[in-house]
Amino acid sequence: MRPERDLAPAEARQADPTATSRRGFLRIAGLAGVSLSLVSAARRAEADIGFFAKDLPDDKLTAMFRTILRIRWHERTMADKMLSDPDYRGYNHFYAGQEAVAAGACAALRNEGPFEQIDLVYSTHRPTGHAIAKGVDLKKMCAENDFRATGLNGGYGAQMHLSDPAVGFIGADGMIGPGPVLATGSAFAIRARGSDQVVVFFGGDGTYATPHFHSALNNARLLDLPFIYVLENNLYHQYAHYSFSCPHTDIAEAARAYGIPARVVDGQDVFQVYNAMHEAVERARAGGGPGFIEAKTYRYYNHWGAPGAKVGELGAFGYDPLAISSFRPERELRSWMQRDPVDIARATLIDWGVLDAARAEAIEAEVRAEVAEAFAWAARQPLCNPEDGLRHVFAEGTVIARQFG
Amino acid sequence: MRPERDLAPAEARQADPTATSRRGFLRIAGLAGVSLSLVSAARRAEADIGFFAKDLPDDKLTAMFRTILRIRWHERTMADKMLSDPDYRGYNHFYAGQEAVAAGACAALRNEGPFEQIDLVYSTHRPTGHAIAKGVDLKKMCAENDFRATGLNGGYGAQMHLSDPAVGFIGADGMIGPGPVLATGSAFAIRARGSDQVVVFFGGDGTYATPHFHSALNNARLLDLPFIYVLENNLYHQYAHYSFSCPHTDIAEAARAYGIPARVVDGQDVFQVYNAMHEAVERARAGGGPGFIEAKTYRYYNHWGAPGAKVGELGAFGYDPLAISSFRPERELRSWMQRDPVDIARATLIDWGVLDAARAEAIEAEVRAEVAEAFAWAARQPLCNPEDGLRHVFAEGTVIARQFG
Amino acid sequence: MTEKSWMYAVLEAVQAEMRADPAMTWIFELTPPVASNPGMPVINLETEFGRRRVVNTGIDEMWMAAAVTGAGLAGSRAATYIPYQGAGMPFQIIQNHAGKLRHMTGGKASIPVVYVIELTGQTPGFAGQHSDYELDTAYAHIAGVRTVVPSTPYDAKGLMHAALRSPDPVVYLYPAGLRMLTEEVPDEPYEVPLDKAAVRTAGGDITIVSSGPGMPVVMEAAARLQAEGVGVEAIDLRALKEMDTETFVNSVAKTRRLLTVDMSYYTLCPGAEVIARTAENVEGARYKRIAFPDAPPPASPEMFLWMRPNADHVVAAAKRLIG
Amino acid sequence: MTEKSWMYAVLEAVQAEMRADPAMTWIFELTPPVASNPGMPVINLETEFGRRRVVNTGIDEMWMAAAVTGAGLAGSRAATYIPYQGAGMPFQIIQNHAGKLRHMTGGKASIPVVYVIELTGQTPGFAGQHSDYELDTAYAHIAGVRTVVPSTPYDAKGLMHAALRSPDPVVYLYPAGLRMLTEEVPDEPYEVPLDKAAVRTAGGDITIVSSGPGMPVVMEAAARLQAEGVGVEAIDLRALKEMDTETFVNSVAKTRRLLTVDMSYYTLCPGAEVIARTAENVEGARYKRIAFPDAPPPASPEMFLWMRPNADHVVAAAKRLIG
Ligand SMILES: Cc1ncc(C[n+]2csc(CCOP(=O)(O)OP(=O)(O)O)c2C)c(N)n1
Ligand SMILES: Cc1ncc(C[n+]2csc(CCOP(=O)(O)OP(=O)(O)O)c2C)c(N)n1
Ligand SMILES: [Mg+2]
Ligand SMILES: [Mg+2]
Repeated sequence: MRPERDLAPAEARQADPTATSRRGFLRIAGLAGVSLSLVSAARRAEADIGFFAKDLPDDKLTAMFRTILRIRWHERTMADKMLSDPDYRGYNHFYAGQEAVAAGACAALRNEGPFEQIDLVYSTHRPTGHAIAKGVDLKKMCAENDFRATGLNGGYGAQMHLSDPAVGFIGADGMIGPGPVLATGSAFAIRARGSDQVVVFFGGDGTYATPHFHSALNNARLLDLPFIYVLENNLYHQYAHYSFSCPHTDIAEAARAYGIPARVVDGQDVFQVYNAMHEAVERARAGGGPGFIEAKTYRYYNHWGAPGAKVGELGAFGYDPLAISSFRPERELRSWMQRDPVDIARATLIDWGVLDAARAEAIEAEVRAEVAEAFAWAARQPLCNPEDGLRHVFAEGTVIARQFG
Repeated sequence: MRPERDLAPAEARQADPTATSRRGFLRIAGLAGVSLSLVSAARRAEADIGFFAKDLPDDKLTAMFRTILRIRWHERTMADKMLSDPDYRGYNHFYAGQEAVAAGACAALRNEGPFEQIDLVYSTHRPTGHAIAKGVDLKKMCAENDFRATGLNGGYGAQMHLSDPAVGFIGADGMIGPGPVLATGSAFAIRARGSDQVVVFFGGDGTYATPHFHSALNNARLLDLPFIYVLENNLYHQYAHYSFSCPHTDIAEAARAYGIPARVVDGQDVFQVYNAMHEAVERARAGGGPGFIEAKTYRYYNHWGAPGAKVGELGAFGYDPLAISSFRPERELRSWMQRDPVDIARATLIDWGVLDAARAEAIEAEVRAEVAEAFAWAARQPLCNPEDGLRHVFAEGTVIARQFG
Repeated sequence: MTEKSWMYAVLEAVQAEMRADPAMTWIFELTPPVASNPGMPVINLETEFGRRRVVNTGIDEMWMAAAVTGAGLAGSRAATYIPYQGAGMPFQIIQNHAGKLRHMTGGKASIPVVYVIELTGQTPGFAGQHSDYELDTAYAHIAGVRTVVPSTPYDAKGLMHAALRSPDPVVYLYPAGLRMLTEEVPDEPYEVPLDKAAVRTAGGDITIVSSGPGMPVVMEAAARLQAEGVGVEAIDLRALKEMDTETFVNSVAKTRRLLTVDMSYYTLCPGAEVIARTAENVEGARYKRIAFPDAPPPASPEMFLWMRPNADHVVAAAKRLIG
Repeated sequence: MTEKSWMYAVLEAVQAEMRADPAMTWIFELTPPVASNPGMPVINLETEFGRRRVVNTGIDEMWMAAAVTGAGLAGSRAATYIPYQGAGMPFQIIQNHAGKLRHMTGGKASIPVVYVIELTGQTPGFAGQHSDYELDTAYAHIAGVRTVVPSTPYDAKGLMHAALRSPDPVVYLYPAGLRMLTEEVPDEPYEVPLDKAAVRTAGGDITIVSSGPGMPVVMEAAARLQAEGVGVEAIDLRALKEMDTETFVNSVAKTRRLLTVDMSYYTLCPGAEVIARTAENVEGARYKRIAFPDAPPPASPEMFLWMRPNADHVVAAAKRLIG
């Protein structure tokens, strides 16, 4: 009972012997015994708020697909390394499952040019997808996550503090709450200096309950800041369902209360995300003030690291480390995996005639090679020099060692 | 062009030679040359959300009128003292003009009984009205405000930290923001121990913009706490109009966004406030969760103290200490003074046949005497013992003096 | 008496107090109040006491701290467990409200609550915002609040009982790196006083003062020094406020040498207070501090482990101070 | 050179920097950036630079601090003026974000912003939450942020220029009680370094170290002591972080007596750090601290004025330390 538009790539993959990449997923989808593609199509229609993506040139659309794949394979490769290589020290809050949000949102931004002209992105503890989508160098990011001296941030920050202002990726932040208020501050500065940049904050459903949520939205509205809050509602903050901390079904309702235009989109469909983001970015750039996008999405791994996952397989199942108040049911994960952002993007592009299945496979193969090379490069990088820990406290000089007495 | 219901008390006052108390006000109203009583009647009708007050026994209604008068004369007497007595050290954030809010809201609460059964009130930097309405001893409060050892809080706190748990007045708090979150904590404890008490937070329009506003309302809703937020929208926080910090015309809209039932009431009409409060208290007591009441009101004095005021006259005019972004126009104050909570309560009670003009005057005279005696008692009280500053840091003992080296 | 983990020992205390007082509540965020220990029943406060008393909230540590403060003001004992990532969020509420309300109200307000505040800093690789041993100073400087920091499972349980029974607000710093430590811990309730230091080893050559996460390092160093014949008086502050001045001043009056060890940033670390109090009371002693440098903890294990005080540093500094 | 009030001198610096940098912004809440001085033009930043650059916000000091931090991250210099009532609200943002971001990003983030944080404590009658000199310690303990506290109009202006030009985040503690002080202050911009103490009086008998609000008290005491023939080296720290250790250590190496004076709470007050650093470097000196007791400041003027350190206390303590 697969509708036409999804059939093509599935068929193509099955016909192509090199197409092993998504087999794990297909097997799971098969087992689950239901296809949610109809739901998908319905949702897409309902939230098809603009035609922006449909008007884009092919290369731009293909780039979004490539971004999704780069994120996906970065996450999978890193998860596999965590699981299989005892010497590997990196860790991550994996973004797999949410790729379409970062890819669609960042595709609507200005990512190249001098720092005073590009759009700025603030991210969270789950930053690798946003970093890749914004254009951070993959090799350097891999090195940073592995605490290497030549990493993106010299090994000082690692996964939770990735930052690359050169591409407008202000960066990750390990705390839940302050991110959006800091981001409104950037938007405030931008407005004050008369620039047409916009500032985007990506945050989870967990950010809703923080006191900072109110501060960020209220000030963004009062000062009409060029600020876009992309709320990735993946249903859980750590191990609690968002209904534990939020009285709204759609968190976007909370933003609307401030008079901020808000959209709820299918976060698994990169083009829906792009459309909503394009609308918000255009408005903000023109001085029309803030926007809010709630993307309904899901993470395939657990909150942190790869417990419950198996090497070579996507997703983490059955991991319940503690008797927790609220923990995601495995069935929920399986049903979300049936609406995979990679599959939806691929199917849509084939449907639109932008790609054919073979080209899609070729792109994926390129991406896998690129990712593998990034990890390999990172692993060859030097470790940090201990004494350098005393640098970068202030712009100049070093602070004094105090651990020796 | 005075409609009937307002005529009676005005006539009565003019006929009664002892009725000098409100002359200043009447003169002002006369000068302004317009009567807003029609507006008043219209507003009252619009927001006449319940009939609760109308069903109350006479003594209860009279008590509300008396509370308003006690607050009014406390504020006026204290302002006059600040202006005229150079030895007087007390200060206040005066509540005059807002009396109907405290009086109406506290009349709907349980104010007598053991601490585990009475309703709790949290107040702000502008607490004297709430304290009086909740039942705090007037004499002791006056002594506290004058830093006396036998004051309500032994002279440790004074005006901004008045507290009397014995009547459920948890107290004033000098900070804007934390009050409502602390209050939700009390409501949480009450719900956990299965009590039917309710917790009320009085806060200004300035509290809307604090990050705590979100925390308080969100948690009150999520946990269905017996918590009522009475927002006294007197249009200004310090010297800024509330539109500088709030995108809503009715701040109640913000509460509704959380799914909290909210009412906007005429804060100059004690019975409207009572009605809305009665509804919210009944709901909260029955386990129905939080409520929010926005009372539109106005303060007759400036933010702090009595600058711009004259001895024996109500209100402060023309004080503009700095070139401030936003400062209240004198005309705004004059037009609000035409809808005075004392007059509205008196006129309504006469209209309802609860009082006649003579009785109203007699009550006012009693109250004035009581207030005068409270200030006189306070002035006779001993000053504090310096060393006592080292007590009450912890429940037991004193801390060490460190100022001598 | 059973060998118990720190985590289990602490929850045992909380469970006992909640059983004794049906009004007491516990607010948590992401660390469920659950612990197990070999041979002992699983403790799960949430299932045992229900969700009215044991609440899993959103990510709002400011509210958590304010909520227990408000519970206290309403007459209920309450405690909250703030994860290390949110350890700085409740600062203003504790400093300006919990710490001041009793005094400001002339003794009328009582806040019998416990703020369990996790601190970390022992995990190389986490770093930055996820290492925050530095917050000990911020909380210890506050007036009107008792601030304690246990270093052993026994003390962790006893201090928890004392904290929950105290009429004063208590900041109970919880060094997350120590929660897997185990030792023999009595099953029944007992109190460890909120204002007494513990002398862990006796000796006449040097006094070494530390607290919480610094103590394992100090104990290792002390053992090595004692083995070499150096008499070490190792003192575990346990209470950062009110500090038990007498214990360390008496010790230094004897040893004439004071070395302090902190995982907190150097400037204004608790050791600075220990040295200052001693220097005001003892003449002619020699002093040295070991602490984390005044730099955020970097992620790279190479940098981080080099910067973090360890037993080698303590041994070497002690010898220099004596020699 | 004109006689100017502290307030005017500071706004003169801000005005000059905002004129020089059209991207620079100023966020305030209830203290409008307006000052007048006899014979000088009125300064009103809001009217001069307009409401896009100079913003009057709601009561949300956390946002104010975060907003300027974010402005800095976006490449704009920015400053915010936090009133004393909200002085604790931005703590977490400054401690965990402003202080750590440069380091955590390996030097990529730059936060050239100034947090002007008012402190009070000189007004009997206010008390409680409206007296918060204690916050100096909380901010001075943070790594990655420079914390300064001027005590004269001249320094207030020069430190403001230096702070606004610094690539590092600066917490500029603003003792509100001093803002009516006047002195001759140059009209043109000049910098007072962010890491240098000032020796206010020279003398060989005793070193007295203080900062900000403590300095007027120290200067009065020093004058009285000098008049009695006691040689006082009065040192104004100016920078709490990074502290200018050399200046006070050299002084105590000479005088062998150190008295510190703080308006902050005793435990972990800046003077504790001054004593600890000195004791680590100078042997055989004598030490004493004067500070506000570890108690919230009460409202009653009788209690408050008795508890607040004053010149009499300093004179007497200095004599005891010498005698
Ligand atoms: C202030 C603060 N409190 C707690 C944490 C611990 N923490 C890290 S991630 C997380 C959950 C975040 O959930 P959400 O915002 O939905 O993002 P997601 O993990 O789902 O991407 C929590 C509670 C934190 N980082 N910061
Ligand atoms: C956290 C904090 N910031 C600033 C202040 C200073 N302040 C005292 S009252 C006030 C205005 C409050 O306005 P509102 O809430 O409307 O109450 P109103 O004075 O109108 O009764 C401000 C800004 C404060 N007390 N606390
Ligand atoms: Mg989430
Ligand atoms: Mg107001």
